[in-house]
Amino acid sequence: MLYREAGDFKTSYVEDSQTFPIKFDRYRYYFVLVFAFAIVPFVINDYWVNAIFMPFLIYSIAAIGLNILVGYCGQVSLGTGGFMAVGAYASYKLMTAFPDVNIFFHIIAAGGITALVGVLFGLPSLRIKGFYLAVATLAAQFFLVWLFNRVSWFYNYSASGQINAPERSVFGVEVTGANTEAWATYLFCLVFTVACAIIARNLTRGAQGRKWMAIRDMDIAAEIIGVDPLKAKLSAFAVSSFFVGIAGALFFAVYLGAVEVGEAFGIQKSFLVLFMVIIGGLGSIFGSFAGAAFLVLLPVLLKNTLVGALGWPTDLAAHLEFMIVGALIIVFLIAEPHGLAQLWRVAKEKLRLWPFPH
Amino acid sequence: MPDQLVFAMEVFLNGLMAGVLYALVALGFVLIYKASGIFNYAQGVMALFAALTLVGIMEGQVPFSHLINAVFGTDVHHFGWHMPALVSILLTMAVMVFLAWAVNKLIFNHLVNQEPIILFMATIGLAYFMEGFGDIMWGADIKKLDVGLPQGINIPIDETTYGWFGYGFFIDNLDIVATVIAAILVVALVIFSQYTKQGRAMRAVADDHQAALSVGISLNFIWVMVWSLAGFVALVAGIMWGTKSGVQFSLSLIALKALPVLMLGGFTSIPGAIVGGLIIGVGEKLFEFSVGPLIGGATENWFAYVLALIFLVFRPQGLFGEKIIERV
Amino acid sequence: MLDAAETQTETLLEVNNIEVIYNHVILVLKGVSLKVPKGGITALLGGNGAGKTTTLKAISNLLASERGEVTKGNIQYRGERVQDLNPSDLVKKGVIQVMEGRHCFEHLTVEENLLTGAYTRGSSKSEIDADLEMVYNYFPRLKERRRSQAGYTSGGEQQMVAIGRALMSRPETILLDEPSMGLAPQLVEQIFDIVKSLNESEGYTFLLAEQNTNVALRFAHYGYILENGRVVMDGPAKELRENPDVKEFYLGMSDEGRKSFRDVRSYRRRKRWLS
Amino acid sequence: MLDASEEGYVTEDGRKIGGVLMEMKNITLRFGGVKAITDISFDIREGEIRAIIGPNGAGKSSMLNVISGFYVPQEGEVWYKGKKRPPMKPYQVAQLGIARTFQNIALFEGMTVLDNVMTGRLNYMKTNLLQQAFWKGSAEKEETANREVVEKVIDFLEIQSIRKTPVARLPYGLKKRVELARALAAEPSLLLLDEPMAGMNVEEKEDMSRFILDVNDEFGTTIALIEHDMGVVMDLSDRVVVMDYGKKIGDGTPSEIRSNQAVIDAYLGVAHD
Amino acid sequence: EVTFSALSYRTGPYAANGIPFADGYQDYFTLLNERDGGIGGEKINLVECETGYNTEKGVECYESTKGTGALVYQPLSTGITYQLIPKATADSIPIHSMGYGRTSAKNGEVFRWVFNYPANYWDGASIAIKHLLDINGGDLSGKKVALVYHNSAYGKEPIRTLEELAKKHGYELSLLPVDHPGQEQKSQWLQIRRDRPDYVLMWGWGVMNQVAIQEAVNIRFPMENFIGIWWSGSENDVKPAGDGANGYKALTFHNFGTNYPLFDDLKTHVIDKGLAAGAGDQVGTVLYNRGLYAAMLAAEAAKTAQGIHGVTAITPAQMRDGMEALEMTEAKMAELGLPNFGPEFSVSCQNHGGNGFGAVGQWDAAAGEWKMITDYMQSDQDVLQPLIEADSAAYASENGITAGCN
Ligand SMILES: Nc1ncnc2c1ncn2[C@@H]1O[C@H](COP(=O)(O)OP(=O)(O)OP(=O)(O)O)[C@@H](O)[C@H]1O
Ligand SMILES: Nc1ncnc2c1ncn2[C@@H]1O[C@H](COP(=O)(O)OP(=O)(O)OP(=O)(O)O)[C@@H](O)[C@H]1O
Ligand SMILES: CC(C)C[C@H](N)C(=O)O
Ligand SMILES: [Mg+2]
Ligand SMILES: [Mg+2]
Repeated sequence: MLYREAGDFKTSYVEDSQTFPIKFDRYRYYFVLVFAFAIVPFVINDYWVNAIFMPFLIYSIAAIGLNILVGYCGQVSLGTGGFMAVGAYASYKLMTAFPDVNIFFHIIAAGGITALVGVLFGLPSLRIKGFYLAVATLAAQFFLVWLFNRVSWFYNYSASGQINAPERSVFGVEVTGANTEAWATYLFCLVFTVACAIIARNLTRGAQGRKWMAIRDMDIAAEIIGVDPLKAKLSAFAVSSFFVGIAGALFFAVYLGAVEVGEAFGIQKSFLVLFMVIIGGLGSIFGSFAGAAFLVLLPVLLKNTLVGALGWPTDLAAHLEFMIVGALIIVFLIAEPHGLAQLWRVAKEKLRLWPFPH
Repeated sequence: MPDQLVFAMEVFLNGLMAGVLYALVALGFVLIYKASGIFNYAQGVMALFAALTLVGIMEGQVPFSHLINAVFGTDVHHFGWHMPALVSILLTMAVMVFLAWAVNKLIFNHLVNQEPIILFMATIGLAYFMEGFGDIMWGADIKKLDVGLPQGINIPIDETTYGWFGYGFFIDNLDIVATVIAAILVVALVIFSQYTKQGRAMRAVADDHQAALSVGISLNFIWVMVWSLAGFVALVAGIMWGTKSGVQFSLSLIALKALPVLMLGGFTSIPGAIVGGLIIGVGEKLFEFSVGPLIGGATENWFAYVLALIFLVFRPQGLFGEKIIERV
Repeated sequence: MLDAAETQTETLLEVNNIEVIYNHVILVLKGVSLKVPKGGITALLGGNGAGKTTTLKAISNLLASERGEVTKGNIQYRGERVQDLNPSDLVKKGVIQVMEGRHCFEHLTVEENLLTGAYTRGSSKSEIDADLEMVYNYFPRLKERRRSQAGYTSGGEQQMVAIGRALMSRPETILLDEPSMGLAPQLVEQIFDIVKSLNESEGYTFLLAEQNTNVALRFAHYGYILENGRVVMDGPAKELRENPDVKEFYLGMSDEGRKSFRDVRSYRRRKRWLS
Repeated sequence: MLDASEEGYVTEDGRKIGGVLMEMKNITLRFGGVKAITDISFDIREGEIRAIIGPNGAGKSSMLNVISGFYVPQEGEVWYKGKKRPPMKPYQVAQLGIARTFQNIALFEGMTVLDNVMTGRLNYMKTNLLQQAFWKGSAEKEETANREVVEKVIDFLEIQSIRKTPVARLPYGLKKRVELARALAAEPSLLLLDEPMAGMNVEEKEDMSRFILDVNDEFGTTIALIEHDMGVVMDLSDRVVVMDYGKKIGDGTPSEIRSNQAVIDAYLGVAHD
Repeated sequence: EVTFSALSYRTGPYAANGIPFADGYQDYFTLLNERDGGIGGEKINLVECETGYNTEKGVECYESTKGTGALVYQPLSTGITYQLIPKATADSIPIHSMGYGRTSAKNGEVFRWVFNYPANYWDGASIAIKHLLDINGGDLSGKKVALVYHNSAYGKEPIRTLEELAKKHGYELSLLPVDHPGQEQKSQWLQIRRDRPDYVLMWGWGVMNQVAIQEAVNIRFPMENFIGIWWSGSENDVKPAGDGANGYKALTFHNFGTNYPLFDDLKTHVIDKGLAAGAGDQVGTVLYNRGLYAAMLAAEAAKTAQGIHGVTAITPAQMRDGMEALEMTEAKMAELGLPNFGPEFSVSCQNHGGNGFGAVGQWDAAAGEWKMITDYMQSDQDVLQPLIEADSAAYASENGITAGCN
């Protein structure tokens, strides 16, 4: 019995409803946190931060956000790219308009603005459901991208329509602009990611989360037992967009430093984040991380092995990469349709019984 | 001196034609959705793959030549034949049927009775796979596709309208062909799905996989059939769009133009695809013509979606979609 | 018509010691064996979660689609192993299942639903029309609602659709899963009467899973009682009806006859076969 | 011996039934051409168990849906606690203290039993989004307080052992019980049950009956019950409404109904024991 | 050993254009290795990395290859260039965005590590107008010019210049944006058909080019009045439209074809040895030649750097000095086997963009090849210089850079 939970008794409801009720899990979680905060920053270099950790952390935030909407509240959205753009452009406008305010607040405010926009575009969800809604949110995606491309006020009238993140620092350490240190940007993103994950977890384990899930699982029944669908759906859009906005702001300001809306926040981004959520596991915070890791890390890993280690031509490798990612998605699905998170859960269940088969 | 109204008429007609081209792509989605409840994300890639295969066969390209050359150090590219268009189309269709069979055998057979979102996800995997596969098989360069369809301005229409308004309308011959083909396809498909035993079985499968199995409907057969049909529609769409812009990766992105059409017409309705296409085509072209210049143009992408959204608010299942049954 | 005493007839369907696991971890059937004689009505009884549905699905090969699998034992129809067939081949062999919970095709009309039942048949249109008439004869209510989408019919109407649909395949053996669920009493009687008459006049063989033990034992010839994935008792229906344990747990009778549901409050069950 | 006075009456076994809690006046409901309910009136009194019976497709479930506010009748009025109820959204009806179960189980399949039952308490949980985001403090306190109520319901219905199981995996009968638990967790003043015992064997029906009676007794909850098992209906209910093809064909005590010829013809078939 | 990186794209929506460029870039270095044993005796190590024209992958590529000591980056995407400008500046690695990227990077006093010689988008806009002036006897007043552009940072680049030039020359400019990917351009071309502009300019990339040219053919717009930027002027763009595309014009800053001594060397040392990059079927296409040209400029800069610093294994910082001192003369090019292949230009600290020379090419559908129809001409420096000053000054102030050499 590799994985234990027997003998782990709870004596209060508070203990029972904590995030990791099982000791083994809890310790592993603390270990990961300590490792991420206290060890990684010392050993990390530019490549790891810029090519792996930052995209992973930032996409995780976006995936958590989208998971709240899709996985918890059941409202499929393909507007993520557009909402990330709102976060990015909001943070850009705030950073340039209020250079003296700490960027930390800019990013949170950018999340807030995105939440408002999200609510606005969430309104149709009251009538429209399922894939229809998904396609309807594409309206948000395309409209927002068009808007940011069109109205030069958003990019401070620069000639090319690109926005560039000015240099900003937190506690005197630069986190945006050209002269950042790897560990600083890493920690900055990590703080946001961890905070978002904890908030998401809190929201989903309590009354709010249950409202969302009730709407997801059966909206009519939910309404009949007393869930106001308007409030539940719009709050999901708001919270989700808040996270997605933060992700967009970090994506622009800390990660890329310069973006062009159509390229960075196009429809592909919406699909990418949705894929992360679905592959990771709908309705699971852990799944959001798993999905982000899968789609950020796997291609890099594949590329490094195929091109780096095996010396294949880059194009063959790139094509093969697509094929492998696609095939893996299908293989995982057939093994476990409910995403990586569920795969993990089933594995745990088996470990718990191990070495007995049932 | 032609006035705005005449221009608007020309734009309107062209909108109709554009709409038909969108509808051709949308049809593929509808077919699969209707028969399995699967939203087939890979439809666009299938169109690309079909077109690539068609060109490859016509030009006698050696499949996987790049891979073969890389592995074996050979230098093969062409078989050196030129296949007539019709034969190539038939051969391509055979390839698409094989693809349908493989997709069913390897993927959906294992995912019977799963929720729509999971089936959707499988098509994502499929799309990724085929994107890489198509490129490895046929190469990523631009290919010219010419199966002998007429293209360019239609002179008689140009001249007639010139006679009427003093301004000749521009209607592309290719669009006219597309319209005819789309009309035939839609009529045939409607008859098939509404009035035949297989069509009925197909709709039954979409409602409830297990129940369909329990009455003896073979999911395998239905799905292979439908994916083949969708492959055929993808081939037609691939030919039209490939003739327009050459066969290349971007062809897979035409799927995006089909989505607003789908949601406006309804995911489950074959006539809906055509009507939706027409409304979207006309709507976006007229909007771009009238309002576009005032707000800086390039409005078509978002306007199509906004238009569809407005329709949906009034009819959440699309114009012709099956009513969403809500009961407790 | 088969008499309960007559046990020597040909066995049509035989389930030998099967074990079923869902999702690779959940063991549900722990060795179930049963025999369905040709031309008989065999009842499968048992409480919630006993494994009745699972047994039926194992027979009709619908488990795969629920991520379940038969890991041990075998299932034979006419002495031929049928476990590896796909469901549609089984239907062609004459075994059809009416699934628990109705499972109508919501978006198809009532009539289209019935027609899908004839999917595997190569029969002519007139034959099928005749059968359609037959179903409408059994269930006049369906005729009234033939043009409505099945999704909008009431629970009972959907049950009728499901049964009628199965009849349309002109089967030899029908697996009925909880046909009485949600039906009004006189309709329950009616459906069982139909079962009986199909059995007697057309020679259909039935295997039915039922909670409504009372009715089931009245119509069946032979019964199996399932508990916790095991057969705990079997015997001719008459004998089962007389068994004191069955009487108490499944028929709600005490020695003094039927007890009122009002009186169950203080009452606690005394024993189980297994626990 | 029904004394239908304003103040209520006393049942055979000595329970006190109060005044009218809910009254349906001349309800008519149509779906396109289909008339599901035609001009039906009846009332439900405080503390009673009121059964609604009738053949399949008679419109019983539709009637519950009208009470829940999910269907809006074309004609008629709904009176609740002495006041005419204005047009309302279903969730507002729920907030009035009306809870229910569904004919085709409508549990939230993606959640555990505990979470499902907790959804019954949603109307009592008032912390805002921000408080919940930070959890520690008011949100946690509220959660714990409501959890205690829920645990009582769970104990009451004897489903402790499956608390953490996802409901999708439960057998039918247990699902029905969880649904009841969810409804009870809302501490409703009116509980609507749509065929709570379909698909159960006698033993399980007995359990369910016990729960229903206990709820009615211990919490004084008023219950409206749809059921096809005449044994259950006759034994449990105080008064019965009979519907057929959307029309009311009978209303009275079980014994009155049992001998009502129209009811026998349309529904019972044979006179039940 | 010296290392060069190639951020290429052989996949994705722009693969068809990325492949020939990448092949040309790679083949030239292979040639140097095979024929000369590298540059100044140092073998060349080329690390290729696939970006798919995607900015994030571009960043990943940059980060993963910068550790290899790559001397210069050629991202082949305006988007990725913007991304890399601050990063490369911080890392002290030069970028060469040849004929794309941020135009004001021409001002080397602000953009110390970025080079965009021999020409940039504003040069392109100006040269196109100059060509129109030439064929109109120096007068464009009252003429209508339409710009069909990729609705992105790249496509918007020429707008400001064209507006300035419109003021100066009195033509009327109309703007027609096309969204990525550009498969559907009915509206734009119907509008062109109605408005009957005298000339259409195009800033397109990928499928947008093919569709635009096809639509122009369809509405029978006179092809000789249709001029594309150098990224809208490859065989890929015109071939799908068949004979109708005959006469279509596009700008260029290097010559076409294989009629140069260098290509003979290429054949003997690379192609015949089976060392050609990719499928080896792109030799001599426009974009292949451009890749080749880019590699040649990189190699020449490296040689210059070796000369300046007296070491052969140069560092990126030394490479920068070489680029800043680069001088391309006709003599040098002839010596390299590419006589009259590109314009003459020189780079300095103040001027990272060369002299802004470009020419016009025209598609000959019958022969299936591009032909130069003008000499190299210089862009309108009077108009462009102030724009560049203004834009780079803005960047400098935003990012706290003090302009200057050293
Ligand atoms: N798809 C599934 N995945 C996991 N467990 C399942 C699945 N289907 C059924 N089970 C479990 O198998 C057991 C037997 O279920 P089954 O449906 O066969 O019972 P039943 O006898 O038909 O009960 P009921 O009378 O309630 O219909 C139950 O404990 C149930 O939870
Ligand atoms: N949303 C709806 N749209 C159309 N028709 C409906 C709808 N809801 C119910 N009906 C119809 O109204 C009639 C009454 O249905 P209802 O579900 O109320 O019956 P019921 O009395 O509950 O029957 P059962 O005992 O079978 O559940 C049925 O004929 C049904 O088809
Ligand atoms: C070859 C590319 C650099 C051209 C491209 N459209 C760009 O400027 O981004
Ligand atoms: Mg069952
Ligand atoms: Mg009902």
